[in-house]
Amino acid sequence: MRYLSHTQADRQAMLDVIGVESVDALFSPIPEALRATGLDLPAGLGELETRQHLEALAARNRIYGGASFLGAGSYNHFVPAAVRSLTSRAEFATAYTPYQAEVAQGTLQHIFEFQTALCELTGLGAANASMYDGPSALAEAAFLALRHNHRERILASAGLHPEERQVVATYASGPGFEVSTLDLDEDSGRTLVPTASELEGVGALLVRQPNFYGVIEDLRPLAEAAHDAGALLVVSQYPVTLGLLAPSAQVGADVAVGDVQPFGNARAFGGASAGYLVCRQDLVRQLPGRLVGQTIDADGKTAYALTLQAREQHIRRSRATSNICSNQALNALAATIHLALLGPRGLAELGEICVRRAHYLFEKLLEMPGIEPVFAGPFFNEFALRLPLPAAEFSQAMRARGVDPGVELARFSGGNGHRGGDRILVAVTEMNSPEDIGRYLTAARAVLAGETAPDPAAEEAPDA
Amino acid sequence: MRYLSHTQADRQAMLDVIGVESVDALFSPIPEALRATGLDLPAGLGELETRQHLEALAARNRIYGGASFLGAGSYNHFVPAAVRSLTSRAEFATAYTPYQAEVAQGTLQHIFEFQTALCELTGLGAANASMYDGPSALAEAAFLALRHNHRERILASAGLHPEERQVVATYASGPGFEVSTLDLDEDSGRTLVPTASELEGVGALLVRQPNFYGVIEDLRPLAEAAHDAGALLVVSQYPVTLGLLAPSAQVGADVAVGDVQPFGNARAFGGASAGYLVCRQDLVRQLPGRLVGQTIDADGKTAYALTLQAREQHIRRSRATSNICSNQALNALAATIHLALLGPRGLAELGEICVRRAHYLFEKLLEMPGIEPVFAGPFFNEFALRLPLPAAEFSQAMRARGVDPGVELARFSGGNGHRGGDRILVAVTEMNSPEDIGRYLTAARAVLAGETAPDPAAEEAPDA
Amino acid sequence: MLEMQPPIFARSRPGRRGFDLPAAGVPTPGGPEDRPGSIAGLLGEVEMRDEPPRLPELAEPEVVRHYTKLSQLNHAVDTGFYPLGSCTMKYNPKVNDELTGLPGFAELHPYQAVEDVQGTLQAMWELEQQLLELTGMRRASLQPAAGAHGELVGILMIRAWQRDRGEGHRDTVIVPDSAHGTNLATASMAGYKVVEMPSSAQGLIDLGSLKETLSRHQVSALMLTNPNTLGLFEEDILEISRLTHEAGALIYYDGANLNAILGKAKPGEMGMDVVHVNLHKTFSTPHGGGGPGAGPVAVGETLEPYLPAPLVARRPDSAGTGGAADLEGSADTYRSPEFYFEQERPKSIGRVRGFYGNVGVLIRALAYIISMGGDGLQQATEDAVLNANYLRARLRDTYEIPCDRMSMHEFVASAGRQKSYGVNARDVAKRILDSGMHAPSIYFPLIVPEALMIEPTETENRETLDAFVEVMRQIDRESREDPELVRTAPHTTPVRRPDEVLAARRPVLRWVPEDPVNG
Amino acid sequence: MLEMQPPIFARSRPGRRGFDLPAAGVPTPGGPEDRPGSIAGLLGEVEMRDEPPRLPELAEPEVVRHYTKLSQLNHAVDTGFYPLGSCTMKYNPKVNDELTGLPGFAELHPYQAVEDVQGTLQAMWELEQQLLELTGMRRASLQPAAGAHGELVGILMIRAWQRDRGEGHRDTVIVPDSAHGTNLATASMAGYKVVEMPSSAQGLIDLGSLKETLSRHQVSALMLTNPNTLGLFEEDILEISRLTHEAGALIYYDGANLNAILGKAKPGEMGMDVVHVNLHKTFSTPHGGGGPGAGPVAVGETLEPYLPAPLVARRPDSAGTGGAADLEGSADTYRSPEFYFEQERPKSIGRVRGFYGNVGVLIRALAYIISMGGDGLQQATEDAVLNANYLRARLRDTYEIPCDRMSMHEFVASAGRQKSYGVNARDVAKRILDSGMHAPSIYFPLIVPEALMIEPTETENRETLDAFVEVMRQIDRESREDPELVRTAPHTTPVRRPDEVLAARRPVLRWVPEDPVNG
Ligand SMILES: Cc1ncc(COP(=O)(O)O)c(C=O)c1O
Ligand SMILES: Cc1ncc(COP(=O)(O)O)c(C=O)c1O
Repeated sequence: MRYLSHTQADRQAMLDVIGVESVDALFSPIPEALRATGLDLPAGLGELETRQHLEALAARNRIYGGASFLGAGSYNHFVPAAVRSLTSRAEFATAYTPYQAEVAQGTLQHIFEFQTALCELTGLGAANASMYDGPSALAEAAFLALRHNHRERILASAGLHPEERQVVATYASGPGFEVSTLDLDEDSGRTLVPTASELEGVGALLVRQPNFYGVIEDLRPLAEAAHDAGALLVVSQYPVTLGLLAPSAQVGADVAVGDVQPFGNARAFGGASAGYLVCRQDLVRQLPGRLVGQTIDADGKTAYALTLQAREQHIRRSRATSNICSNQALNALAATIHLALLGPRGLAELGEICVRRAHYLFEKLLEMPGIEPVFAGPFFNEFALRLPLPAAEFSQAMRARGVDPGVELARFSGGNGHRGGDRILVAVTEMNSPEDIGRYLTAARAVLAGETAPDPAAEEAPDA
Repeated sequence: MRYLSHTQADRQAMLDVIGVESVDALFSPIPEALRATGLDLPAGLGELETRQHLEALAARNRIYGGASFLGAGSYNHFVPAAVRSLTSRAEFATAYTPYQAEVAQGTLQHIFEFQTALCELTGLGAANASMYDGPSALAEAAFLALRHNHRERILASAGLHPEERQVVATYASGPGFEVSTLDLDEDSGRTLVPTASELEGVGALLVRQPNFYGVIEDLRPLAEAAHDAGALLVVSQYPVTLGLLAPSAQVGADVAVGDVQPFGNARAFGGASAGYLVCRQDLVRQLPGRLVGQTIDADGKTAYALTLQAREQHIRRSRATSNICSNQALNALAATIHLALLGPRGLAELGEICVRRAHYLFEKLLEMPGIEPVFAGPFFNEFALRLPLPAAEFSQAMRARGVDPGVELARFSGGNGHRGGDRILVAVTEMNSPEDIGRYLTAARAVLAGETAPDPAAEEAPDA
Repeated sequence: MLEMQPPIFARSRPGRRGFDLPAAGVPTPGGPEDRPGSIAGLLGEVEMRDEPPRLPELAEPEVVRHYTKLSQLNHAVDTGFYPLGSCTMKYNPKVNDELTGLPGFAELHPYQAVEDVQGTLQAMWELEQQLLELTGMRRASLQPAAGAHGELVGILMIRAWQRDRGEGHRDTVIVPDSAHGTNLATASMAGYKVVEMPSSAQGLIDLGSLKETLSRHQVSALMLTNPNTLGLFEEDILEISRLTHEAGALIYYDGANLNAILGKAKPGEMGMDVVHVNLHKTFSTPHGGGGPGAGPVAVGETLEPYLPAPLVARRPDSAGTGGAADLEGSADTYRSPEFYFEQERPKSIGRVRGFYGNVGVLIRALAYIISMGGDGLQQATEDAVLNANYLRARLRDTYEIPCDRMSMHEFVASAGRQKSYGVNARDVAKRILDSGMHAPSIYFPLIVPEALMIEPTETENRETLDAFVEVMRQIDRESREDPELVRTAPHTTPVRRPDEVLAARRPVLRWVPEDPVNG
Repeated sequence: MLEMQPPIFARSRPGRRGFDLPAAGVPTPGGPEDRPGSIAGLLGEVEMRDEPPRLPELAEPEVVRHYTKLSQLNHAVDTGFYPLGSCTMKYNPKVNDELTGLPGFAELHPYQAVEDVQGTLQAMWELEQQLLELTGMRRASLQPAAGAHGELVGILMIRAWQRDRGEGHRDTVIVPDSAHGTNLATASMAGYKVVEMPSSAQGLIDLGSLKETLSRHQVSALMLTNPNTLGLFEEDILEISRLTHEAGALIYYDGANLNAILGKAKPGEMGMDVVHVNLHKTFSTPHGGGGPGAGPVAVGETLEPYLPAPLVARRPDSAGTGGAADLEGSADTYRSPEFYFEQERPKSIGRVRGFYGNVGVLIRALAYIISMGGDGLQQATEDAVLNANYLRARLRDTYEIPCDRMSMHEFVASAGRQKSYGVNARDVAKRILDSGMHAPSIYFPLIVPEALMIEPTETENRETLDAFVEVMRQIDRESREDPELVRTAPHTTPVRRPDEVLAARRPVLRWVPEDPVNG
C-alpha cells in the first residue's frame, strides 16, 4: 500500500514499545460482539488501475464545451490556469483551518482578501470566510436576520431558485420558522412589493438578483417595504452582475449572499464552490462562520488571525451563531485569485460580454416562430423562453445536434426533471462563442422546422 | 497584455527618471536602417482563445492509450500523479540553473540524488546532472572516451538506434572523428565481437542494450575486446532493464548513457526528457556538463554546490569538456521522483510485467501464419517481427482497428517513413493491459485474414 | 525567505490587468435611442454601478507571485507533521486531485440530462455503497458539504421522524461534555435544548448519568462520537444504544473519527441510527485550509425515508448501456439510463444545499477507497491506532495522559505538569511550531485541563513520530530550565502570537485604503 | 521552516514502497525446465543482477513531503525578483504548462503515423513561421534542445558549407572577449581554433581589431551576441557583417538576447547567417532549475540546405483535412496530410538529437507568442529595455556602470567602488540574497571587473525595481559602514557559502550509505 510506510518490522518494534503482543490487542477496547470481520470491498488498486476506473467514469459523462447554455445557479465561466496552479499548491490545499495563526498566515491572509473583495462587490461592511454554497448561505442569512430582529417569519420571493428556497425551508423546519412566498408580477417577472400586512412579523425578506428566471429585480422598493416593517432585506446574487449593477448596499440590501462558483470554480456537477455572506457592519456579531481579522503580532507586525470566535461553535458551543466549522476555503481562494486577475475592468467587461451575447441570442430566438419570452422584465445573461414544443423534446433534439440548449423549467416542479412543460431557461457566458451561438440558432431552427436528422456540419455564423 | 504590468503612466515616469522623452529614444543605439517597423504577426489572444487554439491542435493528434505498442526509444510508461504534482511546483519549474547555491539547495540536492540514482542503477561511479537526451549523451560519451584515450575513431554497433547513430555522426563531423560500423550476427541479432584490427585506433566502442531490435546484448566479450584494444565500452541503455539485468559496470561498461524518459516523463512526441551519462569514477574530470557535489557550508552544515566547474564552458571556455549549459534538470527531477516511488522492488516488478507481457504477445503473434521473428536473440520487452504483408499496410489496417501495432522499421531507411519493408518493432509495457494485448491479437488475426471492416467490439481476452 | 506580504489590494495600481477577454463578437440589438448599443441600453431600467468595485488591478505575474508567497507562509501536510487531533491530517493522494480535474468531471453542469451524466452518478452511487459497507448502514445522502452539515441533516431527520410519530414535544438533545462544539451548535440550530452529560472518570459516557438524563428530559436524541474525542472507544456502546432507544430517543453518531475503526467495527452494528462521515478526514480529501469537505450522512431503517432528496439510485436490472429508451410507468424517472436521481421522497426533510453535494470531494474519496481497497483501509486503521498508541507510550514519561488506556487513533495528553513550571498548553503548542511541525489541538476536549489532543494518522512514519517525541521532550526540558523561551514561542515563524484580543476588540475584517496599517 | 533535508536515500527503510503495480495478467510461456515461468527463464542466457540497485524505499507520502520541502529551498521567478543577467528570468505563464500537458500533446509517440500527429506538426510549423518573422530568417530547425545545442548546429552547418566550397582549411572561429562561454566551447567542440577579440572601450566589437583578426587567421566564422553581453547593441553591425562576409566567413548570431529587439530589429536584416533563439528565455518557457530549454536555429539562404533533418513542412495546396490518400511522385512523403516531415535533405548536417526536439517546450513557446501577438511582443521588448535603463539610471549613483550608455534589456554594473571597502561582487550578490531577491549574474562578462550583470525583464513592475534599488543602496551603505556584514552574507538562507574548494578537492558526487556526513 503506497500510502502507508510501516513495514512489518516497524509495526512489531512499535508494538514492543507499546508493550502489547499484537495489533489485535490495540483494538481490545472494542467489545468482542462488535468486532468486524473484514470488509466486503475489493482489494486495493494501483494508481494506474484507479486512474483507469475513474477515467472510464469521466468518459461516461457528456461535455458540451461552449455549446452548453445551462445556468440556473451554475455557470460556464472561464477559469484561468493561474487559478488552478495556485490553488493546487500543497501549502494551500493540504493545510487545515488556520487555528495556529503563526503557521497559517497564507490561509488567513487570503481569507481576509476574500472578505475584502466581497465587501467591495456588495458595498456592505462585513463578509465571512465562506459558506458551503449559495443556498445554504441564504438559509444562514435568514437565520441571521431573525436573530437580529428576534422574529420567526421569513418571506421568500417566488423568484428565488427553487432549490435555495427548499434549503431555506429545510433549515427553517428545525426551529419551526415560517416561510411564506411573495409572488412575481406575471408580466415583468419581478417580485411584487409586499404589503405591510404581508410583512407582519417578518424578519427576513429574501430576494434573488437576477431572479431565477433571469429578470433583474428592482430592489429599492423591496428594501423600503422591508425596512418599514422592521425586516432585513437579504439578496441572493449572481455575483458576476456586480461589476455592472449597483452594489447591494446602495439599493438597500442588509445582507447579500451568493455563490462564487462563477469566479474560478469549475461547475463540477454543482460542487465544490463557495457561498458568501456579507452583511452590514453593525450585524457582524450575528455572522455565522469564520472571520479573519487583521491585528498585530508580539513584535508589532501586521498579522492575521481568526477573530470574533465567540460567535462560533468551538467556543460558544450551543449558543453559537451557526454550527458551521469547515467551510469552502480553497474555493474562496479560487474566487479571490480570479477576481484579482479580473480586476474592476475585467469584471465589468466580463459582464458586458455575457450581456451582449445573451441579448443577441435572445433577440434571434424570438424571431423564430412560436418562441416567446416568459417575462418582459430586463435581464442580464439568462432568460426564460416559452417554446412551441415540449421543452424535453426540444432539449433532446438540440443535444442530438451537440447543443445543450438550457435548463428545462419543469425539472423544478418535482420529479426527476423535464417531464412536460414548454419553458426553458437559457444562460449565455463568455464561453459561448459567437460560433457556438450560431450553432444554437442553426440547430434550433432545424428543430423547430421538425427536421429529424442532426446535421453537425452546418453552422450559422452571427452576422456580426 | 496580462503578462505586463506597466501602465502608460508608469512608463512615462520611468522614462523621466532615465531622462529621455520617449520609448523610441531607448532604441536609439539601433541604426536607423535596421529599425523594424512592426511585426507581421496577429494580435495577441486572451487566455481563453489561446487555449481554444491549442486545444484544437491537440485534438488533431490521435492518442491510442494502452493500444499503442510503439517503442524504439520512447516508451509508454505510467507517470504517477505525484511526479507531475511535484515537478510542477513553481520553486522547481521557474528557477534557473543553481548558480547561487544558497537559494538553490532544492535543485542542487535533487540533482545530487539523480546522480546517485544513476550510479546505483549502472554500478558506475560518477553521473552528471543530465544531458539533452539519450542520443546526444551517447555522442558526448564517445567524445569523453576519445578525450580520455586521445584517439579519433569510434566503432558503433549496428544495433544502435539509427537516430543515435546519426547524432554521433553529426557531432563527430566537426572535429572529423571517424565512425565505423560493427555488424550484428544475422541469426541472434547480437553485435559481433570486433577483431583486434577492427578495433585498431578505436577510442570508443558504442553498443546499445537492449539493442535497437530489442535483442539483449552479451556485453562482457565486447568489453573485453574493447579493453584489450585500449578502447572504452560505451553502453546506451533502456534504463528500465536495469532493475533486472546486471549493472553496466559489472559487465564491463566504462560509460553508460541513456534517456530517463521511461521514468516520470511523458512521451510528448519525443521531448523533453533527459539524457544521462555515467562513467567510471576515474573518468570524472572528463565528464561534460554540470555536476553537483556535497560539501559543507560556512557553518559546517551539509550543503550542495555545482562542482568541478573547471570542466565547463563558463569557466574553461574553449577548453571545456563540452559546450552544454542548460540541460534537462526538471526532467531529471521527474525521473528521480519516479525512481524514489518505485524503489528497487518496484523497478524490478515493472521490468517483470513488461517482460511477461511482451513475451506473451510475442508467442501469440508467432502462432499466426507468416509472422516470424527477425532475430533469435533474447529480448526484454521489445521485439522485431517479419510480417507476411507490407508493414505499412499492416499498420494502417491495425490503426483502423484502434491499435498502433509497432514502429515500421522501414521508417529508418530514409524517407518520410514506412514505405516498403515488412518488418515491425513492437514494444510492450505495463500500460498495455492484458485486454489491450488481446485487442492487438484479435485485430492482427483479422488483418492477416484479410478482413476489411474493422470490428471494434470483438476483443480477445488473454487466456490467463 | 518567509516574509509577510501586503494585502493584494495594497499592491493594486490603476490600469493594470491580469486577464484579456475576447470581444463580444455579436451585434448589439438597439437599445433606447439615446443609448444605442450600450450596456445600460440593453439592460433597460436597471440601476447601474456609479463606480467600479475596488478590486485589485494587477498583471498576472504579480498575482501569481503574491499567492505563491502567501502559500509559503502555511504549514501543510505536504510540508510537515500535522498531529492536529480530531482533524485527521493524513496524506492527500495527488492522483485524486488529478482525477477530479478530468474535464469529464470538472466541466459537468448539474442540470445536464440524466443520460449525459451517468459517469458522475455512477461515481456517487459507488461511493455510497462503499460508505454503507464501512458504516454498516442502509442508505446515505452525499449532499452535506461538511461534518457539521451532516450533523444538521441527521438531527433534522430525527426531529422529522419524531414529529411524524407525534412526539414533537421532545425538545432536548443530549451530548457528552467531551463533545465537539458542532454537536451542540447543530442541536440548537435545529431548535433543540442541549444538555451536556459529564463524562466518567475513565473519559467515557457514564451509564448512570445517561439514564438520569434520559429520564429527566424530553430527550429526542443522543449525539455521540465513537471513539470519542479523547480517542477512547465507548465500551458500553451497546448498552448506551439500548438505553437510549428504550427511552424513545435516537442516536446520532459523529463519524469524524471513523479512521479509528474501518474494518474493525461498524456504527450500524452498534445500533446507531444516523452517522456522518468526514470525507476530508478519514477519506483523505485535502482540507484546503478549511474546506471544501464533504459530510455524507448514512442512516438505518428508521430514518431512511427522511434523507434529503434527491438520492442517486441504480436501476437493478440495468444493462449498463446508458441508453435513452423510455421506461414506462416509473414515477421517478422518465428515461432508463442505469443511474438516476430518486427525487420524490415524500418524507424527506428536503435539501440542505443546492445541487448534489461537493461532488469533486466525493470523487476524490471514491478514488481513495478504490486505491486502498478493503484490506488497505483496515491496514490504515491499524496503523493509525498503532501510531497513536506508540506516541502515547513514548510521551507518557514527560506528559500527563489523563486517561492513559489503550487509545484508538488519537489520545489526549495534558500540559498540566508543565503548567507548574509556568508553561501552558498554548505555550507548548507554539513552541512546537519552532520545530517545523504543527501543534496538536489544544484545550479540546474541554474536560481535560491543558489538553493536547494528538492524532498522528497512519501516513506518518516512525522516524517522524520519534522526532515529535524528541521535540516534546525538549519542550518539557525547556519548560523546566527556561520557561520564558517556551512562553514567548514561536521564535522562527513569520509572525509571533498575533494579538487576538485586539483583533476582537477592534475588528479589522477588510482592507481599507485609508488604513495606515496597510500603507 | 526552511530546513535542509537528508538525501532521499538516507530516508529509505527496507520494505517500504511508493507504488503499486498491476499484475502482469498474462500466462508466462514456459522457459527452460528448471526455471519455468521465471523471468530469468523468459530472458534466457542473460546476465541478471545479483542485488537490486539501492534505490530509496519509501511510501508516497514520504516522497511527496521530501520533494515539497526541497522545493521550498529554492528561489524562483514565482517567489521573487530574479535579475540574473543573460538568463531572462521572466514570468512563465501557467496556461502554457497546462496546454503542453493536454493528453493530445503529452501522450503522443514520436513515431506515430504522420496522419495521426497533425496537431503537433502544425504547432511546430506555426512556431517556425513565427520565429522566422521575428528573426528575419528563412528556415528554422526546432531540434536543438538548448542555446548551446543550437550553437553547435549553427557552427557545424557553417563548417559543412565551407567544406562544400572547398574551404575546409578555414580552422578558426573568432569571438569577442565579452562572449558567453558556450560560444567558445561550441567552436572548439566543432574542431575549431578559437580566437578572442578584445572589445572596444565602449564595450563593442572593435572594427580595427576585427579586420586584423580576419586577415591574420583562416577564419570560418564570427560568433557574436547582439545586444552583446554588456547589454549594448553593436552599432556597427552592418559593417561587421560586410567585413566578415568579404573575408569569406559567416556570422553566427547568439540570439539568447533576442528579448531586447523583438519588433525592433531583425538579425536577418543585420546580415546574420544563422541565429539561435532561446525559447526558455525570450519566449517564457520555464527554466526548470536548468532545463529543459529549446534552442531553435534559424538560417538564411546560404545555410538552409544544411539544417538538421527532418524539418516540418506544410503542403502548400493542402485542404487541411489531414486525409490519407497517397500522393503520387513525391520523394519526401507517401501520404498527403497537411503537415509532414521533410526527411531527405542531402546536404543536411544530420540530426543533433533523437526525435524532433523538446516539443513540450516548443508548444509552450507557441502558446506564448499567440498570447502576446506581434504588438504584445514588441511591448514586452520595450518594457524590458525600459526596465533595464530605469535600473541603470537609478543605480548609477551608487555603483559604477563601466559602459554607461543607453542599454538594451540588461546592463552591467560593477562592484569596483565597493571593492575598495573590501567587498567584492560575490559579497554583494550574497548579500542580495538576504533580501529575498536573487542576485545578478556575477563576474560575467569577463571584461568587466567585479561585474554585476543585471536583467530585470519586462514582467517586473516598478515597485519591485525600486525595492531592488533600495537593497543595492543599502548594501553599498553596509559596505562602507560594516563590510564584514556583507562579506559574511548571506545570513538568512538555509545554508551559507557552501565550500566550493572542498567540493572540488574531494568530490562527493553521490550519496554513499557509509558516509558519516549523511548519517
Ligand atoms: C469530532 C468532530 N465532529 C465534527 C466535526 C465537524 O466537521 P466539519 O468541520 O467537517 O464540519 C469535526 C471537525 O473538526 C470533528 O472533529
Ligand atoms: C548569451 C548566451 N548565449 C548562450 C547561452 C546558452 O544557452 P543554453 O543555456 O540554453 O544552452 C546563454 C545562456 O546562459 C547565454 O546567456
